[in-house]
Amino acid sequence: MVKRDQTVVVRVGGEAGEGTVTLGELFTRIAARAGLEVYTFRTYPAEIKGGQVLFQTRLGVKRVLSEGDAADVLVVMNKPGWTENQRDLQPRGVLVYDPGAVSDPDTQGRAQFAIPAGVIAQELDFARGKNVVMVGALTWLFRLGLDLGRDIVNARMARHGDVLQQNLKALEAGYAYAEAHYPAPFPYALPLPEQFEERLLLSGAEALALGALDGGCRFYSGYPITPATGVMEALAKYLPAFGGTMVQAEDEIAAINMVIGASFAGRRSMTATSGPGLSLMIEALGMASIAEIPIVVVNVQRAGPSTGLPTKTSQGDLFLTLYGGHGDAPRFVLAPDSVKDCYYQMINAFSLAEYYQMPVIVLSDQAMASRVETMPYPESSCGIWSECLERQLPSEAELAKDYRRYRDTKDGISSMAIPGMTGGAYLSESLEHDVYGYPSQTPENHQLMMEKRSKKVEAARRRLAKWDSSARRWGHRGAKFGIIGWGSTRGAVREAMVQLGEMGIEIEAIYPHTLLPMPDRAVMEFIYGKKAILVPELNFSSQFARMISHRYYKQLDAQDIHVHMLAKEQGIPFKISEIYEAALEMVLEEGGK
Amino acid sequence: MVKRDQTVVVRVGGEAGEGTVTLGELFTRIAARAGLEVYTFRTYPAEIKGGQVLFQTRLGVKRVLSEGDAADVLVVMNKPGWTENQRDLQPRGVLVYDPGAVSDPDTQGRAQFAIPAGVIAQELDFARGKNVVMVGALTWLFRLGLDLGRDIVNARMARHGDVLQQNLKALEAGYAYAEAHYPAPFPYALPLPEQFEERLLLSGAEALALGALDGGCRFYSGYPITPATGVMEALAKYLPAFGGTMVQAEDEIAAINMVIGASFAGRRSMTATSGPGLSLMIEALGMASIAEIPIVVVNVQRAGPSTGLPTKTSQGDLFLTLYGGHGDAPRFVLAPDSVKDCYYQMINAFSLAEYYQMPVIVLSDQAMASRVETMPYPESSCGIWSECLERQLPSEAELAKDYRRYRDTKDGISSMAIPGMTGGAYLSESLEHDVYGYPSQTPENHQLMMEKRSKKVEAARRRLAKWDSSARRWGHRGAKFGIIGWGSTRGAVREAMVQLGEMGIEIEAIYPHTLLPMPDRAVMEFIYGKKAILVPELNFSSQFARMISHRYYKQLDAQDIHVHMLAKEQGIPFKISEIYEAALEMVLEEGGK
Amino acid sequence: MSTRKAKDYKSEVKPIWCPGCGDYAVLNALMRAFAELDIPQDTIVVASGIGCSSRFPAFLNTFGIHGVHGRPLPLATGIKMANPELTVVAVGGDGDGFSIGGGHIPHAARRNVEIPYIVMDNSIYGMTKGQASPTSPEGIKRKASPYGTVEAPLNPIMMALAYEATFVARTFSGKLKEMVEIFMAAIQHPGFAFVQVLSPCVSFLDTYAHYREITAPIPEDHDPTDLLAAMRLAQATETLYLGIFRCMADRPGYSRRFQEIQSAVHPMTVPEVMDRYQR
Amino acid sequence: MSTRKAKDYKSEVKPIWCPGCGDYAVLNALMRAFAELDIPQDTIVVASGIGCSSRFPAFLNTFGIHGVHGRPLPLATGIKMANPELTVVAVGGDGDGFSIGGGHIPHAARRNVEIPYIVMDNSIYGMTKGQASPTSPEGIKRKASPYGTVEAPLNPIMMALAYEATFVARTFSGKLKEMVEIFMAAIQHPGFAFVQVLSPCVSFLDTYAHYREITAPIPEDHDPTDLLAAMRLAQATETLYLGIFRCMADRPGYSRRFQEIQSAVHPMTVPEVMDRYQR
Ligand SMILES: Cc1ncc(C[n+]2csc(CCOP(=O)(O)OP(=O)(O)O)c2C)c(N)n1
Ligand SMILES: Cc1ncc(C[n+]2csc(CCOP(=O)(O)OP(=O)(O)O)c2C)c(N)n1
Ligand code: SF4
Ligand code: SF4
Ligand SMILES: [Mg+2]
Ligand SMILES: [Mg+2]
Repeated sequence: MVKRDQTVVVRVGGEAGEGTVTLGELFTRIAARAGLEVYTFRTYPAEIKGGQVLFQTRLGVKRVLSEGDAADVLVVMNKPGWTENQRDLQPRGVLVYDPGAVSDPDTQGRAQFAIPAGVIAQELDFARGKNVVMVGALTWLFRLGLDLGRDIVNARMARHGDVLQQNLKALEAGYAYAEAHYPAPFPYALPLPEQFEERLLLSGAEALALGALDGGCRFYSGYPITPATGVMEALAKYLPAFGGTMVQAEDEIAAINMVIGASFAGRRSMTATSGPGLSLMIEALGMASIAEIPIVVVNVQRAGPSTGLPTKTSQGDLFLTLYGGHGDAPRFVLAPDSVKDCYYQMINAFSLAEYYQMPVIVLSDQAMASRVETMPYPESSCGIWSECLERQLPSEAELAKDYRRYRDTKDGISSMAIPGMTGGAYLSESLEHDVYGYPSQTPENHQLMMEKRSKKVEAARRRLAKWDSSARRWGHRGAKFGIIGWGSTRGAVREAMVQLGEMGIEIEAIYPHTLLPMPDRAVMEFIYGKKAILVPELNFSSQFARMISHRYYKQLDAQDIHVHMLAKEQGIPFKISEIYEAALEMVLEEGGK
Repeated sequence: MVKRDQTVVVRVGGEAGEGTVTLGELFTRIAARAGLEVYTFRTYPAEIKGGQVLFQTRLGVKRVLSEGDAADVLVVMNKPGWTENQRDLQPRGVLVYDPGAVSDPDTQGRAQFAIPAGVIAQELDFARGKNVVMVGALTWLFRLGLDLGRDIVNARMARHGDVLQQNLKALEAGYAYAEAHYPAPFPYALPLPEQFEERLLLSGAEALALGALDGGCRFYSGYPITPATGVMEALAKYLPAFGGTMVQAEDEIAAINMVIGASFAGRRSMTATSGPGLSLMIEALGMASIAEIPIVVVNVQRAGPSTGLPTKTSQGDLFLTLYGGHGDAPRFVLAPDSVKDCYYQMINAFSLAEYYQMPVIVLSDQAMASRVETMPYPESSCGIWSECLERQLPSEAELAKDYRRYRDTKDGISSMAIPGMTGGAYLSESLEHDVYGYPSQTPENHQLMMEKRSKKVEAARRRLAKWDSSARRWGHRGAKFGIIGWGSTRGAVREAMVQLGEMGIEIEAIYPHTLLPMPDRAVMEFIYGKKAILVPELNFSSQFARMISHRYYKQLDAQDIHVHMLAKEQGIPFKISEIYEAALEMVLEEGGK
Repeated sequence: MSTRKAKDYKSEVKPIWCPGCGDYAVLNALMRAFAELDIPQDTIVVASGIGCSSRFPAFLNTFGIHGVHGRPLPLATGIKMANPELTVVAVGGDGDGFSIGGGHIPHAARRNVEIPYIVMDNSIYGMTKGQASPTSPEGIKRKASPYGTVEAPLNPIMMALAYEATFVARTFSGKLKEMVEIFMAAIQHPGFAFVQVLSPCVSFLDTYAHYREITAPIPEDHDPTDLLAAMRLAQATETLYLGIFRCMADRPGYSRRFQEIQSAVHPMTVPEVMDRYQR
Repeated sequence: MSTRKAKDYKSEVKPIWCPGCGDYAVLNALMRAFAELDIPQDTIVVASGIGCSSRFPAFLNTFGIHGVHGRPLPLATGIKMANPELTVVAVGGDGDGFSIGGGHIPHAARRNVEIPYIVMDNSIYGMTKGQASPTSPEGIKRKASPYGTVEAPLNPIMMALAYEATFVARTFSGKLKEMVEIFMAAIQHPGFAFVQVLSPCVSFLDTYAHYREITAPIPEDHDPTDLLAAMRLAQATETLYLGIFRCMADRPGYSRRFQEIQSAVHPMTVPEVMDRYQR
């Protein structure tokens, strides 16, 4: 049995059409129900149905930070599942396999657990159920308890009413077979906690949706796009229960314009999309910016450019998000770095959008949106990681006389009347406009309004400097080496840092959660005194590293801090080892720890 | 009479509906025909028809560099024409006015030339002709010759057949009135050159269109948008005469996709648009990038964001142009800096697009597109300012067997088969693809293809380093103070530098013509040894200055060169004095010349 | 009886339109319709795109939103869904609506969202100085079509009918009274109401005289629930029929449908949603 | 006689489609039509958008362009105008064509550009795993519409007729022979040819049996030049008629029209153009 502070990586390889993903998901849920923390990852085949997939789940008694690299337990349901994954089975790992699919795999001495899932399923007259047979076997091997297994199968497969009983039988048969043939303790079974706090088991997409609900979102319009569709599906389900509405639009341009309309009419509103959709929304983003209409746009990044690799992950949309707009169109950009953070940053996104009357883009990515993680129940929606701010409505006095929607103010924020408010009627303009909203073309007015809008960014920068959540920092305070990253690479970075720590290498990391405005003070404090920093990111042109080295060039240069870029654009997340090695290399190059 | 090396600024103020712009244009053309160099500027009223306009034309015997600041001659056709422009009449300037519109203007001692254009026109029973009466008067005052005036009216007003005679009479009457009442030499008449080379009189939009024709453009699709429509109109006229086609699309998305289709099918193809349209084209730009299809997109910038100020000028789309795309989607960006340069850069744009099989964006702006300039006849289309490159087609050997459209090569350029070529059939893909064009999702292939595409940018960077046209440099070689700018601000900068030179201040300027890839060597050479550089630009957030100071921070910092930002976003061009003052301030701040 | 007058809906902004532009009549007619129906200014939102016609909301005293080119329908849909109590009117031009925005009409129609959509169709791009629009007559010569256009004009009424819009009407700037009536009916219609207004552009394609000649009221015996009959009327191009081609009030509107869903669903709190995701 | 066989048009790429997907039949039918017409592979371009159906060009041995979502028609138009000699076919799905790309169809129709446009209509978004599409039946429940959709389906045939497309047809993946014939006619049509293929998605909305039941050939006596008669047939939803609703070959195609303009215009050189701008 492994130790309490260890984690176990279970990888399943098999055909998508044959329930491989379901296998992984059921097993993950049973493990989570048993009190373990989980963190998953999966690949997507090119085929619409069928094709080879890999489902990986990492289990731990304590919080799991990433999906892990090498597999401790490899579960194989077909031949390619073995050939494609064998090199990733760690030296002391074990193989669990269906001997009907792979005969006599050469595991070079590693332990083997043969589960004839196909045969067992056939005996039950339920050939399709071989994946659930395997779930049963794993439930035994990991000693998760048959009852829990039954609960999960009951809950997850209820919709397929007639086959539920067959699935339960398959589970039991797999369990019984494994119990009978492998009674010895399983080397990778984790000690199950006797008591544990309740946890949520959420995908990143679901976390974004739930955070949005908590942030007060009541209108959603979107157009289906991989990998963002999950956000729409979750909100389609729950919004009506909150008196809200989800409209499937005819395209992304319609979606964002509906969102603008709904927000203009007083509702907290959002859309979610991915690269191609975001590109189509650029024009309307500028409209939200100039007309000062609060909207939230989630961009679940996938690998690009163009249609690119729709089911693969990337962080390649950073520049588009920061700079994509004709003219100078201010906006905010947030970057959650874990499933849990997706939840909180959505609350922040709505706070910032509403308070500053601006478009806010939340950057997630395919890997973070589709993986499932256990996370603690969120604290009250306005807790340490988020602040709840409201849209400023006009006072009665303002409405009573000469209401000026775009009044210039110290922080650029002017009150926004909502249709239906007596005395509030005004024109919301995509043209440059005067304080009333009426078109104006004078040089003086244009400059005034450009300044008004940009003052809001500066005001937000000041506020965000006080937010804990605007940047997260961990590791050895004051270490000579640093890592600056953003978004979903955080898990691999954290784990690599643990390993580096074990090697005696002190290192510290910072992950800004707002990329626009950047939490400059926090970053500059972090940089201070460093010898070198590593900037890992999943894109081709080192967008973030360029932004960091440009933005802080004075500090970096004055103190002779070297920036090491680590860019990877292959459609897949970082391996822990890639971060580890790059950090090690940085340390060595810079003359050791 | 003014001197040969001086210029004269003539400003006309009046109602748009009453032919004020026609007045300015006719006068400009007569002056040009008389051998003078001209450079114009005009404003646009908010109203669709009518409204107050200002038309400015600057005349010189030598090349005129900008529209100039204060007026030497103010021509006033209505009351606001006087009240709105009087402060811009220089102390020794003169007023030419219709006393029927403004009675007894207080010119504080400056000379007045009253021309009762309205009354004269009414006497001719042709009230509408008062603007042409004024043209006649100006033709006398500037001693341009009545015959020339007749020629121009004949040529420009031929279309309005029946009123042509009336217009000619109006011209003559105005001429006669002025001759009779103001026989003394006019203080701002320029010495007319006796011999002069033939010149073209082109608007920036026309220059873009003619350059495109010369660059081999044979397909255009676009959607009307101010201030880019002129490009479409010129090409609509001429393309059929070159066997080409201009399709007015239903929107910008259709336009750019048609352009992609036409280029895929083997034609040099382009579109032109402005900010809102470019924002809509971002998705398809990425498609051209990943599928490696040569296209040229002209962006005639207007003041933004969103619908913004459609008839006002700006350089606010730089960031969108450089960074606007999801994923890393390589492209080129060119920035002509004069009407003449618009011509040449279009040839370069097609060369780069075709040779490197990439999207090329050409950045112009409202001021440069709508103004009219005299320019020398272009030298042969592939002269010093441009290189003529062709699309690489597959060899017979390649086509004979196993043609690989996206073969990886040293410089990333692979041959492109054209539909109709036997053996050339391939798939052009917006998904990531393998060397044949077929979709591929593997990490290795994605990385390979990202590298292939980016190699083309590096290859172009190497080539461009050898182009004279990739950056233009002038002023005192090796001066301690520099100006780096781009695009249409060049005229004002050149003139300010002349004035600074007269003050004994040595200064040098560089204007890169390719902004992506940047001509780094030229810029770094330029920077070398400077004390400070001024970066003037027409946008709010100092986009270019940020790019320059970020990109060259090592050089700037190492040599302690200070970057002075001069950003203006008011919808109007720089005044010469603004550049002059900012440069002077830089010099003083940095401890004098 | 109505307490509000047409002029009570007027803003201080002077229209930028050319003297004689058809859009003035549309503005007057809509203000009158609002007044007749006595709708409080602050409960009205007029959403538009970009174009001469789309400048509309600035001249009104109601809430207005002047969006980007071609998107008045998505804007209006968002507004209506956010607050179904509001009177939401979408307006725009033929370029805005049938060219760049043409993809949105079928969807507004199939949603049957409770919005009158008034298209001021002058068969030209006025704002950008006279290019051919999707409804321009074939062969029209302009700077951008010096050899004459070769595209056939679209038939907006036929299109709206093909989308099965539940209210489809045509009117003409030269007929103020009829226009007011049609606008009133469109505003009161409990679904998507498509109104084409023949609204001449005196500067770039003056069609007043032509329309005066060839327009005629829809025959009295026309049954506005008969789709094919409406299509037959729409097919006529020698005579342009004015009036209500189609009116079907039986299909509930989009915001109504969502309200039904909302009231059928059990209300939830965020913690209740979370419990569904308990591991 | 044709020297080419259907299989000569096949690429080496194995379709990613689910077994049983209606799109296989469309692929086969188009290859057969190409073969029957004996069109050289290298003179054909197939342009598509994004979706299961839009993966089409990869499975062919011809030139292909797999563009962005919803834009096969602009792509194909550009190709055809650049080189009218080519056989250019646009293909896509119902989401691609009627949702995001819906704004392009009226314009392709009014241009009458010589392109067959084959829409594989499965009334669902296949690629993104089963959301409702513009032609989905009302009330359909999916993850993105858990309470059932409230939008009415569009009628693509009626729409194409309203746009006065000069060729409008419907066919069904279950009728290979008829499909081949319609594709041949569409390819040979000298203008825009709109073809709706009922092509079931076996994974997210299996309609094979349903379509087998409710489809019927267009009555033999139908006059394909009679627009209103075609609309009457298109209006029927209890019976889905298969065949050619409309065919008008008298209007010259778009690239023809431009060729006419080109030959009427005097050819020019760049210096000649410049001379027009001499000061
Ligand atoms: C995305 C975008 N493309 C183009 C334009 C330029 N534009 C402004 S108005 C207009 C056409 C307006 O025509 P229409 O809708 O018929 O209105 P009208 O002026 O005739 O009333 C165009 C193309 C724009 N503002 N935005
Ligand atoms: C701009 C953009 N938005 C959304 C998507 C995601 N997407 C891919 S295919 C598709 C729908 C395809 O439906 P359909 O055209 O009916 O094709 P089918 O898969 O049913 O054959 C969508 C929405 C995309 N690729 N690009
Ligand atoms: S240009 Fe035409 S549409 Fe525009 S305001 Fe003038 S008359 Fe009206
Ligand atoms: S999901 Fe549907 S449309 Fe897509 S390949 Fe499968 S059956 Fe065909
Ligand atoms: Mg119009
Ligand atoms: Mg479909």
